[in-house]
Amino acid sequence: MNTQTMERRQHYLNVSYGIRSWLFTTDHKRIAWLYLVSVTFFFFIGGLFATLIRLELLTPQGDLVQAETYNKLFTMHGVTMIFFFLIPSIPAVLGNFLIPMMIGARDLAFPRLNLASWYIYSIGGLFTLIAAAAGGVDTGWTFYTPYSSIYSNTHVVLTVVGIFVTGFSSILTGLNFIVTIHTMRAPGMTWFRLPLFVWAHYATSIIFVLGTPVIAITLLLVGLERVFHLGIFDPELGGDPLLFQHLFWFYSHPAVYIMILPGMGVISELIACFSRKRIFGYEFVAFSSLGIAVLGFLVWGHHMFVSGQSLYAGMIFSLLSMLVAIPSAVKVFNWTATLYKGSVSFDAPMLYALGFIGLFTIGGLTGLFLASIGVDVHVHDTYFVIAHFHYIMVGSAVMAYLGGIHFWWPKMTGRRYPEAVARVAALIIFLGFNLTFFPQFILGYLGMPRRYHVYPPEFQVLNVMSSAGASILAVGYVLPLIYLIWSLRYGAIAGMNPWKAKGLEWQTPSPPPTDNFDVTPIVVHEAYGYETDEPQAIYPPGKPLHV
Amino acid sequence: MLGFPLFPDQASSVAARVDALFYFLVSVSVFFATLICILIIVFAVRYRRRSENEQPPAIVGNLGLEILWTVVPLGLTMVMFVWGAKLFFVIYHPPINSLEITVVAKQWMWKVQHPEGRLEIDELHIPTGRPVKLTMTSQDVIHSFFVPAFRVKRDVLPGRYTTVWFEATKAGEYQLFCSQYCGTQHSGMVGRIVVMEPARYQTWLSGETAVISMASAGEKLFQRLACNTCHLESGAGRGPPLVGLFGKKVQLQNGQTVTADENYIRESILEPQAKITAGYAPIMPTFKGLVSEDGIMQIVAYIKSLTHEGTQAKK
Amino acid sequence: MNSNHVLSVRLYAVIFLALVALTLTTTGVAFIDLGGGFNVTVALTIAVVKALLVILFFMHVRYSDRLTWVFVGAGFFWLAIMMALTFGDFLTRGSG
Amino acid sequence: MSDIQTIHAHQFDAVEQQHEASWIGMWVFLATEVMFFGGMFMGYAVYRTAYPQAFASASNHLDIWLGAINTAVLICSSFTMALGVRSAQLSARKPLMIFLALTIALGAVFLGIKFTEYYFKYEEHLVPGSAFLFEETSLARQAEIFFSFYFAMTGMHAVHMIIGIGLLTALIVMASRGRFSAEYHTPVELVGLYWHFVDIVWIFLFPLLYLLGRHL
Repeated sequence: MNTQTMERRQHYLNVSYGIRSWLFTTDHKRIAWLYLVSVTFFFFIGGLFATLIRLELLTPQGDLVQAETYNKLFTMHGVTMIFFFLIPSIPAVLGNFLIPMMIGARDLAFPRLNLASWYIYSIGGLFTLIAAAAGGVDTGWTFYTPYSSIYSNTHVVLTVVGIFVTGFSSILTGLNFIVTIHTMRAPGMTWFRLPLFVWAHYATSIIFVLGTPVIAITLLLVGLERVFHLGIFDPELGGDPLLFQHLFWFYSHPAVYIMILPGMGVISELIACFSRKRIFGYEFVAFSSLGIAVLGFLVWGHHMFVSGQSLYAGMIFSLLSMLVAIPSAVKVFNWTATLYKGSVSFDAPMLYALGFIGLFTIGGLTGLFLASIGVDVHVHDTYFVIAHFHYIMVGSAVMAYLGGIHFWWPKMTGRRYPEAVARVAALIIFLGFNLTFFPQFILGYLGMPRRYHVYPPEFQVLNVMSSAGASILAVGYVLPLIYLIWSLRYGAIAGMNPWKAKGLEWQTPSPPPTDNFDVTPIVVHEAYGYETDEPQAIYPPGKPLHV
Repeated sequence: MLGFPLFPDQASSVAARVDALFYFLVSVSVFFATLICILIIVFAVRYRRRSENEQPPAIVGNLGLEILWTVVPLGLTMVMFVWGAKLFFVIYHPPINSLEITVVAKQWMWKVQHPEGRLEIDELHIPTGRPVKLTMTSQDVIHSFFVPAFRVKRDVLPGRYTTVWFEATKAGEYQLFCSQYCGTQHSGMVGRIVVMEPARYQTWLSGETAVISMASAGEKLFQRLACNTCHLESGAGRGPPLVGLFGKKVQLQNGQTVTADENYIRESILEPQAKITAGYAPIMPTFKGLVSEDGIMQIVAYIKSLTHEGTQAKK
Repeated sequence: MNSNHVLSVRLYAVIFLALVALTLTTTGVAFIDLGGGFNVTVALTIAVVKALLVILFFMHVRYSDRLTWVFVGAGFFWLAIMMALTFGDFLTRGSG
Repeated sequence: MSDIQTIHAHQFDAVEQQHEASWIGMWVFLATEVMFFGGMFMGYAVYRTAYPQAFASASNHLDIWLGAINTAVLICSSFTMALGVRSAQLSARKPLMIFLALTIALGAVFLGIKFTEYYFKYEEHLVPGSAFLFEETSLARQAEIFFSFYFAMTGMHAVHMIIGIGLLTALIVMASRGRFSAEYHTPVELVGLYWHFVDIVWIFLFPLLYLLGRHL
């Protein structure tokens, strides 16, 4: 297919132009682009805060910024990265773009709700940016009372409103996905022929829908307490700060599974495609997603082992936290087994996938340190915890996001990214990441508390190593931004299926037409049928196959 | 030799046990992490794509393997759970005869008081070989008393007592951190735990003269606030008798029974209506605002000292 | 499938009267001291019965397919998870 | 009834599929609302078990008769809403508009009673904050927590009522333009589900807030 025919053929990008065609679109693919741009924007804002934090921690004394500013920096880093990048990134960008195509539908069940979800996300983002510009908030992204509700005199209410509003964008996305996956699968697309990417997003949507409302009401109560001096968490009136922690972590722990489950969905697709083999134990990987989503709701108390929670509750939460690790282990073993006797190629997405498995294994195992309650007493609220969750969020979730972006870039843009520099960028990110966060495990066990602006001199060398790694990581993250934008104009033209991947999204042109398929395909084969040449779905006889 | 520490020193009775569990966890993690990495590298290299139209066999799965890598991790995690839980019980159950020290955390400083009355700011002198129990509360936000060398930490909550205990085994000075974010100077709220041989500790303790013990300070406060008008030693007064109360089970008006620990006494001083002893009218006024956190701790120490032998001896 | 099931006005009226009757009973019973926290259980059981009446008949869930039952149940089940584990902490705190 | 909307949105293949999607979508939304109110109910339940005395005496400061009447009003509005949905199912446009109007009226009555209650509480200095006064001083602090929950929960419920009334008004306008028929009346059903949910929240709010201290 030479460049001329590609330009003339109509697809979702050239069907209409102008700002109105983007701001009022209900096409799930264009909404995915709206999210891609805004999510990338917030990623680099959060990254800026992270850079300042790492620069400050180069020296034991607080000489770059004052304590007040440092507290605002780590708070805004947490809020921006979690609520405005990690939670929406894979579901709202890749999920929005791909789920309708993967199940053979023309769009999500409620396209207008999908656009509303992006607007709500942007309004919430605006509130948080105004709060940051007006002076920021210094309560930590956890907003623990009574500091957040009584003692802090920063822009808590403005930020809380921003996160409260953004929560509804997650709820709408989750609702859209659940209804779409239930009611709009193409004929023949049974539940066990669904790609694991769709299973992972179904499990994530369960958390979106059942968890997000709880943080909405919790932050609302904190806001009410600050504005109208209600006395819900006020210890002066007999209020219990632990009640806030229970309500907060009831959502915020499942939220970390919102961040990782979509990434696991992406990795299942990448490992299958680049080892050209069926996923080992498809049902086990699918049900482990659901297992993580459900068990994820039972374990939040491990954030409160030392907080004055009763010992017996601590024991129950420790036991349940051990159980939630099992489905993740099952996934890792199944991915590794998929490589066996495969035909493994090392394109950039596969490098991200292999990196994901290694880093996610370390992240998951260090989670067991925090779940076994005897050790958690020592490492709670230290840099050990920081290293653990960055191995999961940055080492796994961001790697999976970048792997997914690279893998589906040809489908989204019709262009190929430059392979060589992409592989170099993946290696730089892998090295930079490990140098940044592995020293923090050691710092954690040494006892360096988190959120410290000033630290004892003996911790300096490890902190300098971590900051050095952070600079490499920053370089690693800027590279994809550059060459992916470059590829929009100069990238090689990608055909319908550059990776020879299975899955319905690869059986329609790149970039796909607005309705994804000229006619609804009929699914005839299992997912990941790499052992045959036949596509997973066929078009009803007599209809012209879209050239 | 490195010029900077890679591992915290062990200075408490529980430190070695925490480190043992930590080493077990590290070894399990290193084993599985290297196992996965080796498998990935071996499979990736051995089965790398040699020609474009390779079509590997379809291996759908293997139930035996699935059961294996579900049951084995489950077994290992259960070992971790039981070991961790047992250790947790030891860490959070102070022995009976421990030295009772009270800690009041305030935005960005630690106020420590010994039973003999000695007051310290951001410092805590303790003898080796003796369990020390800290009863802690906060005057404003949540703090957390964390001594890495002892491997112990407990949040300090406003409106309630929380306890932590440790038994120092090695003399020396150890870092004290506040590990729960508590505002601007959170990273400045640090201190020193000075562990001394018992002999040197006694000389240090008696070094400061003219200081009254917490119990007697509590007794003075008990009289000044006129508690003794209702809480008579004979028990015939309008308030329940307090002699020998501490640690006993108390029958409440609504049928519940609670143990009279520090939290119960503190709550009964500040929120008397919350738990009313059976057979007594709910007439006790609240003393909130009339007595400071330190004052309450002194009254609690006084009530603890009111054992039957104690009162006989005093008579 | 669901909800195109038309119910008779009589059934709606019966449900309505049952709800009003239950409201009166729960208000009346509230004044009688049943002792030992039994008042709370009675009041909550009546509320649950009223809620079920509204869900099953006014909201047509009784005539809907299994999938709707799952979604209706999931909401309340997750609330039960949150309450159970949180009370697991508050009720055993005395000994902590 | 000429412009009955029998066709379906482009992303669906059939009207049944579109209806099933809206039905499931609404129930998923109601599940989020259950969790949203659930957070407050849990907070209330925790403090109710921690401070039974204070919560009971504070609850006795609420006017039980206004609460009971309000419950009856809301149940009645659920009844008229259900009849409204029924008439939409039978393409009976006139009764549909009457029942929707009745539901709005009953909702307004409920809000009227509610705001008079708020005014009484304001007069009795029971609004949390600096002006809060409670005669049994030893229970005053926990009573303030009770009233914080009272205003937060009934306030959030009232906000949902107002949104509901707005939706019902929109329905009346659409019904008057003949948009609904036996084949297509999904919006009426969805607003019906929403309204019944708001009624269920009040069914639990009434005993928990008003009744739990009466027998003492």
